[in-house]
Amino acid sequence: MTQLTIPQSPHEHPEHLAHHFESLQQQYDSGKLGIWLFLTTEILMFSGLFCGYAVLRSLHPEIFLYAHRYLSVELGALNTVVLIFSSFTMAWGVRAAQLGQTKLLVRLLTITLVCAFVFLGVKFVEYKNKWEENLLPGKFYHPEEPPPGGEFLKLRGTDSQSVKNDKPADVKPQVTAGAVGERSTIAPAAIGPTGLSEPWLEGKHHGRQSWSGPEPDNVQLFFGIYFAMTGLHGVHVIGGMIVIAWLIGKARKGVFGPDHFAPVDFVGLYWHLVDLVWIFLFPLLYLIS
Amino acid sequence: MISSLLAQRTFWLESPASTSAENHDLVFYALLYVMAFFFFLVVAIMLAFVVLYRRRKGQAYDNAPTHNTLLEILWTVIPLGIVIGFFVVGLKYYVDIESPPAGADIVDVEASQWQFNFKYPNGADSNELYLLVNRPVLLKLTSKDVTHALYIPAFRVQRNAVPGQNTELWFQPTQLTAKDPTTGEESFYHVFCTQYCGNGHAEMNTKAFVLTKEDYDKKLAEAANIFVDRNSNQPLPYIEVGKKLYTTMGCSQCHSIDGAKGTAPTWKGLYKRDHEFSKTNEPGYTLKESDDDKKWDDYFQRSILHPEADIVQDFQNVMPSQESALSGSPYKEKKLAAIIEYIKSLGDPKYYKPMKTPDLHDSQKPQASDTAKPTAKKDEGK
Amino acid sequence: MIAKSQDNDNYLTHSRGISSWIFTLDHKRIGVMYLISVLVAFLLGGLFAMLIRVQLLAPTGLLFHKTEVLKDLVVYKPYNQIFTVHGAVMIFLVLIPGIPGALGNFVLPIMLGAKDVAFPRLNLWSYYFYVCGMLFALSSLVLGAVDTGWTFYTPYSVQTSTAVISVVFGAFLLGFSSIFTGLNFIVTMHKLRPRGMTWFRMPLFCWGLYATALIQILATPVLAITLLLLILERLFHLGIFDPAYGGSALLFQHFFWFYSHPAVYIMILPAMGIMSEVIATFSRREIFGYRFVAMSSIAIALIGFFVWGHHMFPNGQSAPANVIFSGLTVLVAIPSAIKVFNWLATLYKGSIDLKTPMLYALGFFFMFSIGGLTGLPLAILPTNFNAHDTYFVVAHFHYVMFGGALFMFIGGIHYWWPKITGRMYNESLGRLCCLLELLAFNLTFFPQFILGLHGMPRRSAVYSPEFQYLHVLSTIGAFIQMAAFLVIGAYLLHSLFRGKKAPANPWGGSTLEWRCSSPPPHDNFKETPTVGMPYDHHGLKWDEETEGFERKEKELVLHA
Amino acid sequence: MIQKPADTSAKHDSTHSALGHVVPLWLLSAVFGALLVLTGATVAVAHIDLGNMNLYLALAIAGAKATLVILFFMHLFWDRPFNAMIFIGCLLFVSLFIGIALTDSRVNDASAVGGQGSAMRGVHVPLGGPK
Repeated sequence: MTQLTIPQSPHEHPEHLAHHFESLQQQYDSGKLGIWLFLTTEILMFSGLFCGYAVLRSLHPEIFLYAHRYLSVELGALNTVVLIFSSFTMAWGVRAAQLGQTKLLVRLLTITLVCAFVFLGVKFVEYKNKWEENLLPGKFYHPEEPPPGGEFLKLRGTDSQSVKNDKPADVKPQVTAGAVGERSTIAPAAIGPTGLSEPWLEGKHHGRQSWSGPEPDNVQLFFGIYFAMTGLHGVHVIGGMIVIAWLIGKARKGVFGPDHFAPVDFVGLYWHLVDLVWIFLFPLLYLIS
Repeated sequence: MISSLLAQRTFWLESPASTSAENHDLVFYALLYVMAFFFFLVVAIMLAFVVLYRRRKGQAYDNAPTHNTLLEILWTVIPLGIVIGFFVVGLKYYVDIESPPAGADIVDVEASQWQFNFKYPNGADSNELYLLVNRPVLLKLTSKDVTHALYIPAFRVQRNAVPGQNTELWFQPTQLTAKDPTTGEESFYHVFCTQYCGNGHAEMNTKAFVLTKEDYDKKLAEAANIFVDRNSNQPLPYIEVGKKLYTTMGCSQCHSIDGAKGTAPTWKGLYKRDHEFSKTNEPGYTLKESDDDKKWDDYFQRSILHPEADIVQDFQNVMPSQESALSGSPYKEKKLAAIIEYIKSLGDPKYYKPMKTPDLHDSQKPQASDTAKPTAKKDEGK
Repeated sequence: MIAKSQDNDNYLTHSRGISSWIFTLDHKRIGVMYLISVLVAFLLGGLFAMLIRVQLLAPTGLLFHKTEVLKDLVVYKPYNQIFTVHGAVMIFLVLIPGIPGALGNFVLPIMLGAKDVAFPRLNLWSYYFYVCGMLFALSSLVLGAVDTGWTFYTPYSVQTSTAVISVVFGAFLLGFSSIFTGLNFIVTMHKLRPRGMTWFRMPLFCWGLYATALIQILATPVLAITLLLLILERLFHLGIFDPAYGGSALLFQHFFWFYSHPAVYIMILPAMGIMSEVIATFSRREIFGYRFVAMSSIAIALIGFFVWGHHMFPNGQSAPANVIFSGLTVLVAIPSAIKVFNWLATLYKGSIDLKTPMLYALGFFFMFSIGGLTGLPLAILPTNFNAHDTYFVVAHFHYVMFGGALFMFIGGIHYWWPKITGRMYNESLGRLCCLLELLAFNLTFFPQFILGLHGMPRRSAVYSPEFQYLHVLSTIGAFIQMAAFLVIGAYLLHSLFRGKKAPANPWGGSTLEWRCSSPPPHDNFKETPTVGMPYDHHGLKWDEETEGFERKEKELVLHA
Repeated sequence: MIQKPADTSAKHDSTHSALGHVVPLWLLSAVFGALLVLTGATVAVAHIDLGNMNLYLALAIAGAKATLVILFFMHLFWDRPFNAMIFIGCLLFVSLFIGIALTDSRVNDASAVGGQGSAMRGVHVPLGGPK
């Protein structure tokens, strides 16, 4: 077999066939199986975050009902549409590659890349707002304003039952102390889901889904999970952009055609997964109740 | 009855000292025999084959059977039956483990780095566990900082104390811990922390005493009232009480009394020594030798209840507030006074004027004891 | 035949120069690089183990104890760091990558009759992820060794001042290395099997690696996200795992064990694969009940996912979960039992040759039986509440992980050493050290069962005096083991230079790797070999002049 | 080397390339349209208060969108069945993971409310009742 003598890299070889494969079909199927396994690992990785989300939300629904109002549904929806469109162009790009329509392929990939930029732009705007309003995870969470929509009694700290006591702002010095020395002085957490104050309990009894009480405890949890989920997703978007840019470079050289479109196909699969994740993030984070 | 027979031997396990321990040993020894049987079976067969079928010169390739479905089924089904059997037996006793009897005494256990604090119904609290023989007790565990575990081998019980969560554990001690007639040494059961919890994990252990009704009441009374000498029934001078508290409240873990450097300032010569603070709540707060006793008393009290208020130069803000440790006791104020008295006694003699020993009667009737729930403590902690 | 025709060109001499190794895409060279790194890590972990044992010679701690001047509990910190690093190194750097990364990479494609793994470049990446992970993990030794225990339980891991992040990030990278290897193996076994190599003609080592790869793919990503969240927890206090911020400490344990329990099967399954190979070769028998052994690997891998909760019985896990997990855990015992019995049956009427690898295999019977059986008291709820987090657990998993997985790793190294290096090691020294290991191992770890049952908590720098004599026994055993391992290292190294040339098939192995020369040529097989039944020893004759086993192609049984 | 669109599309009709299935453009567009509609739907539904149903409905819609993407954008509809198996298997493991972690935390939490304090309270009845 001639393949035995060729250099290792599939891309320098006219037939794009690596030496250890028998046929293009075998090579393509291997790649396809490989990329699906890789997507599996991606899904399981995100599942950790979804698990954290599910547990926290089921234990502290009031936090999510209260805090999701800080997020802008409009921006979220916009990003959803942008990603879906980019997915569409990507899928079309694969078709173009399969049919060897090089120019079209380059155009479609470019559109996809632009969409990705738009997505990140919108995300940047969202993050910037959160940053300015100190809507940040853990000890960095101390907003001045209650979230828009629904009138909130501003009872923060006034009743001993709720809020202030283990508000991060207060815990912070103790925790850092614990980190410096070896002894920690974290106050024991309250029995039961922290800060289930009266309005919520009533609300629960009437199956009410909106939160109109004072700010519940541990709202920073929501932003912890929000930044973790969108952040990890954002990283994947950036990763995707890099490989798409690489694809565009290759496509311009016209290396992709009916018997060599695997890279486009596989990157496409990855990009669709990124889209999938967002399809779930959007309702879970932005559209609560 | 079988369990008591098996329990005679203490090679594998020390003799059971609670009802749950007897249940445990029953299951364990049964398991042990089964395990031993299968282990020796496997090893014996192996050795037999190795000897019988060792390679000989010029031996021809032997076509022995390479599969036998019946055998496969057998050695699948038989072990399966055995393990499921054990699971069911285990389940039976597990239900028991998880079902505290209605009338059990309730003892609150608060684990922290690195000690256990046991709070009894009468408001007394101690770092050693006092138990009533043949009486079920329900321990309710909470943790102040990281995850700990309470493990008493003699009772075969273990449960984690998880911060932010409440766990519980019940058992019924059956064996008294006697006092050795010759030495007067009291025997005890080990209580260990099995969940790694930091530097002091290895030393986070204490003693459990199983007592008769009267001894138990006596211990609890003592635990509640540490101001009376247990033998002479005479009031103890505060300095003695303070010395006792120094160890029981765990001050000794960080504060030395011989000037040795620890995590926290030594108490030797602490009183009326000029202080440098790296951080104080009220700016410009100073503490000098010249300051009057009042100011010093306030400082000591604050440092015990709100250690984070003023931090002495070169030391970290790592001391937990003793508020919750004291609040369980009806003698909070007196305990404070006693500790402060003890600290003063370690200072420069020329400033130390011993306090008058309190008279007996007011120290014997405890005030209404408040058994503080963890939630309440959260607020006092500030 | 093939073996002789190509003695001049093999994968070691195929190309020269350091860069021909650093950038190699040859699965054999990557395997060798893995082997070296893993052995270095093993030595390191062993040294830490020695320190642990020395400390525990005295009830008050021989190395780290309170003194007149320093009464602060911080004196125990170095000990806590040592056992943590020991655990982390042994698990993440030795046991998990050991057999798949080193032996699997080298042997798997040859066993299948393939030229390489499916993605050689990914394979190289996997190795360099391993190296980076290793560097990060070990960098913590300088930055302030982590003292959380290898389980990184929150909230302590969030509070401690030691360098948690570097180790955790190291483990994160190692996770990816492991994922890439698993992904590569699965695709290789699905797509690169030559004609004739049907699923049920794959050697059982491949089945072991396949099951392992499944776990690596399905479990490791969860570890990745767990560790990522832990890092964020330390940096920003996300709060998900930290009660102080409203999170749940128990949730972290769920996350952690969802990976880390299946991970123990990542460690043991390939070892069981090697077991099958060695038993078959040295008793010249087809593996008894091949399909059952193969399927039990898959069964272990799958059931292994449903049992993680047994690490959390007393940890505050809810009663229903406890019951479910206990029930599922006892089931895992079954496939392992099936394997053991089938291996036993394989010895029956065999022609058993007690070469070094075979001794390791027999040792595996002994120690894996103990390790496996003592898993039962830990799976049954009431007994678990006594043994949990005591030395009983320590002894149990050392019997499985060290006595089981690591011994077969060493056994496997001996088994394939002639193939990898083309040299024979000193047989009698090999046997001697194996027996020594066996005795010393039991001297080290059996006393720990008794320690545990009498209540000795794990991870303690000091202990009450009545435990001392058992600890002393344990330490003595540990030192003998260390010595034996050093001797093993010595004679293996010696064989590289002085050892006599290895024939293609020194043991009479029947799987494909024994049909290409030792060391194998660059492309493994010039023309794809004809594949017969995996464990068919017909016609394998000892050939005096090559001092190896030979057989004529026509004697292959091509269909059973 | 450059491949001219002309000759390649001559070599391959628009539904089959050498190696993989080629999805017709109309189908891609249809899927894209459907996804947009569903996105609109999920936003709309969010504003009606259906109690707990909101969450499940939102998830159902997301699931539907995901299915479309997977089947057609990701070619799984025409792909080898084993790849589909992998994907489904992966989802099973995800549900196992989330399912158990969630149930366990919920039981613990339910027992914690009301200060019963035990992680096990209220569950030994199904196990055979308190003695």
